[in-house]
Amino acid sequence: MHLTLEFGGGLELLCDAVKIHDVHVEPPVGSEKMTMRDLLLWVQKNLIKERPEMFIKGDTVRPGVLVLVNDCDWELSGQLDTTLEEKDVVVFISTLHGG
Amino acid sequence: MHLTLEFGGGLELLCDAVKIHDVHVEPPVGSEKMTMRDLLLWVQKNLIKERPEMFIKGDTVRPGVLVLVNDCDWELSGQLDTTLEEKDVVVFISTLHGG
Amino acid sequence: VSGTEHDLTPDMIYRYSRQLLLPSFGVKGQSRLLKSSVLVVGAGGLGSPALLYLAACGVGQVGIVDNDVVELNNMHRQVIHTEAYIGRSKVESAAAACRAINSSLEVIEHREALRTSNALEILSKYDIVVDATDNAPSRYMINDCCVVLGKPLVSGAALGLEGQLTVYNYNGGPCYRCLFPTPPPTTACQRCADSGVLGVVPGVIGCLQALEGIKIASSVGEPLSGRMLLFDSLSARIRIVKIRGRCLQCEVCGENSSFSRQNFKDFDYEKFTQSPMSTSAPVKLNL
Amino acid sequence: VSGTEHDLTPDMIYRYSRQLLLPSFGVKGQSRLLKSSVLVVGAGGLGSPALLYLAACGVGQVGIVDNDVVELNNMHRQVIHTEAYIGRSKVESAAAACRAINSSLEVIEHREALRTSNALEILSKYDIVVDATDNAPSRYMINDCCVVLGKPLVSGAALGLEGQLTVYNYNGGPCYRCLFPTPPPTTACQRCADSGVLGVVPGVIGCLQALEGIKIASSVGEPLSGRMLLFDSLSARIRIVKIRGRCLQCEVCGENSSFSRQNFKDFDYEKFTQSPMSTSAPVKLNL
Ligand SMILES: [Zn+2]
Ligand SMILES: [Zn+2]
Repeated sequence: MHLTLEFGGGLELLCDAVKIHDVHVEPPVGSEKMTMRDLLLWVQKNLIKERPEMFIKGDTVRPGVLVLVNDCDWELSGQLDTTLEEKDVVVFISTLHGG
Repeated sequence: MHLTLEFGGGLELLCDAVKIHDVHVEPPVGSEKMTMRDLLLWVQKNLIKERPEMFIKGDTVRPGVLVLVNDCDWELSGQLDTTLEEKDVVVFISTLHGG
Repeated sequence: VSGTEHDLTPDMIYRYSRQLLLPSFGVKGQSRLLKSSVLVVGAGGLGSPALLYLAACGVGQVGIVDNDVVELNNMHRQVIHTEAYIGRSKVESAAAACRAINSSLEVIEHREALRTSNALEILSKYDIVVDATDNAPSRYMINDCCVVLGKPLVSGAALGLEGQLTVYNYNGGPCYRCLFPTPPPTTACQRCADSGVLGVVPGVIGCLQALEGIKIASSVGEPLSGRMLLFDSLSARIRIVKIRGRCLQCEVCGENSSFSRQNFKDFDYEKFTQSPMSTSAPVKLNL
Repeated sequence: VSGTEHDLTPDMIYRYSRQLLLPSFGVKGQSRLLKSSVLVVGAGGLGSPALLYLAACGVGQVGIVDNDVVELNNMHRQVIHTEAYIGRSKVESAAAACRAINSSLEVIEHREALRTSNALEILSKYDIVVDATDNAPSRYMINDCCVVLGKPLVSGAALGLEGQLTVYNYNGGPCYRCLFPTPPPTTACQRCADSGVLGVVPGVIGCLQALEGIKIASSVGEPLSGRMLLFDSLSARIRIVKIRGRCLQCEVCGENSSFSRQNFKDFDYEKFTQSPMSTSAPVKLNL
């Protein structure tokens, strides 16, 4: 499955300062679909190069990170249970406080 | 065929000041596909309520109007010959000069 | 434009004529704007353009809260201040600039830090609040105060080369805590003083904050509630995304929340976010 | 930040410290910015924020061309001017404001209308041109002059509740005439004076023009060339669309074009667009 993953608000610094990643990801063995839960594990393993605690806390993203699937808050699509489809765009963005 | 048509830069004033139109359009009788040439005729007949010369000149849009098919200049997709597909978004926008 | 009822003086008609000409804004929008009051918290990078445009467009009253003084290292982005004001109060400087561009505007100066002890009293005097602060505890505090008082909150942020914008607590929409119930780790709460910011990035976001304030005050257009604008200046990409609605379980705005004025006054926002409201010493550059 | 070679004085290091801290901008970006010169044509609604942010961020030289005087009905959007300057030259007013926020900046005042007779000489002194004018003939003239001189052009426009932005003639990208070879009918060339404009709309576009100028001057990021930003303020929608590349048949920048300095000087832009460069008498409001 081909996905576009984008990191922003400083999260790109955890993956070699690269904001946009075009990736191929396969559903876990024995599963037909790929969920956001699976994707988080994949990202943690394959893209996050440093300070993983700035991305993950427990089994989900750390507080202050917004997750968007096709420009839509993942809270609206089922959060960790969101099923991903071919060519989906997933954005991970850290909320900013500066001004 | 379902299309979303958007008018901006003042062109919305030609269609009752409505910017976004969700429309159903069928290819011309005897044709299998719908082109931008067909759509322009349809828009002129069905949406433009006043001053058609502000929208059309000859068989194409008047000078100063940009046409975008799925956020891409129609010059890049074949202009009048661009073939439309289900759920395409077509934007007609007049260039602005103010400041 | 025909002769309808309105309160505009001939001077106002001349000053705001380019806005009165707009069919979808017009006399109605301008009259509503002139009757409204907006508080801008922070006269820094975001507050500078927000205040300039709110003052210029004809909002009735503009309030400014800030406790800082103007410094030379602010001036690459805080364009409301001039060098002549270095060392003086940002509120004094910003208020003078607002009055210089619009003498018919009422400017209210709050030369103090916004705290739980004074926030309820200050915010209650305004229709709309603009969050132009630079730290996480202030953002939670302003949000909670807006929820307690029922005020719409135009929230902008900028850091590095990116900016974010949304409207909270508007017309049944979400509040800041609906999106961020748990504060981020302190290491994720960087300030412009620590991490830097390209000056024009808060410029863009601050202008957009003024726009959202104007839309709410004049009841014209669709405010950015339930949506968030994400701005990446380097790639010139702007996304407007759909965010969650009001959270029924929100501790502050949720259905069963009992968060009261007294709870607000007693809440320790610095402890909650484990980070300070006041600016710490800036990073030393060793060039 | 370690001790690398640079020309920054201690004062500059302090003033621009928040930009020097940015890894992707830093000393290199700031040094390039300080060595660059930008001309802003028009000190009005777009020029006001563009000039403020270009002056603040540390461009080396900023030039301003305009022939107008400050009027009260400009002030709802032209936030660089104060009431004290009503009746005086916009260039004088804007230059004073730029110097007040950054005394280390060189500001060059061109208190005259830009015409085919002086445009080549004026534009040739700058690295980058910002089109902040308000009429079609000026836009064609500035474009053609930039093509003849090989200067990148940051073009913004605002009217009513909408704005547009792109970069022309940059790095092999299209020019204004590639997109608009034939001028629009005069009835489609409305000005803010005729149709009105919400003050903060040119504010947003002008800030974005400053940003594009900064990106080109500092060689940081991807300028908005071959793309156009379309801003609809009421619905808070922003589209960034892909536009055509350089047109091989373009009369001015095309492969076989013979458009020379002399052709430029002899070209009648008011006749070509059938509309005047100078502002006509404003619409009377009858309230
Ligand atoms: Zn809430
Ligand atoms: Zn060209």
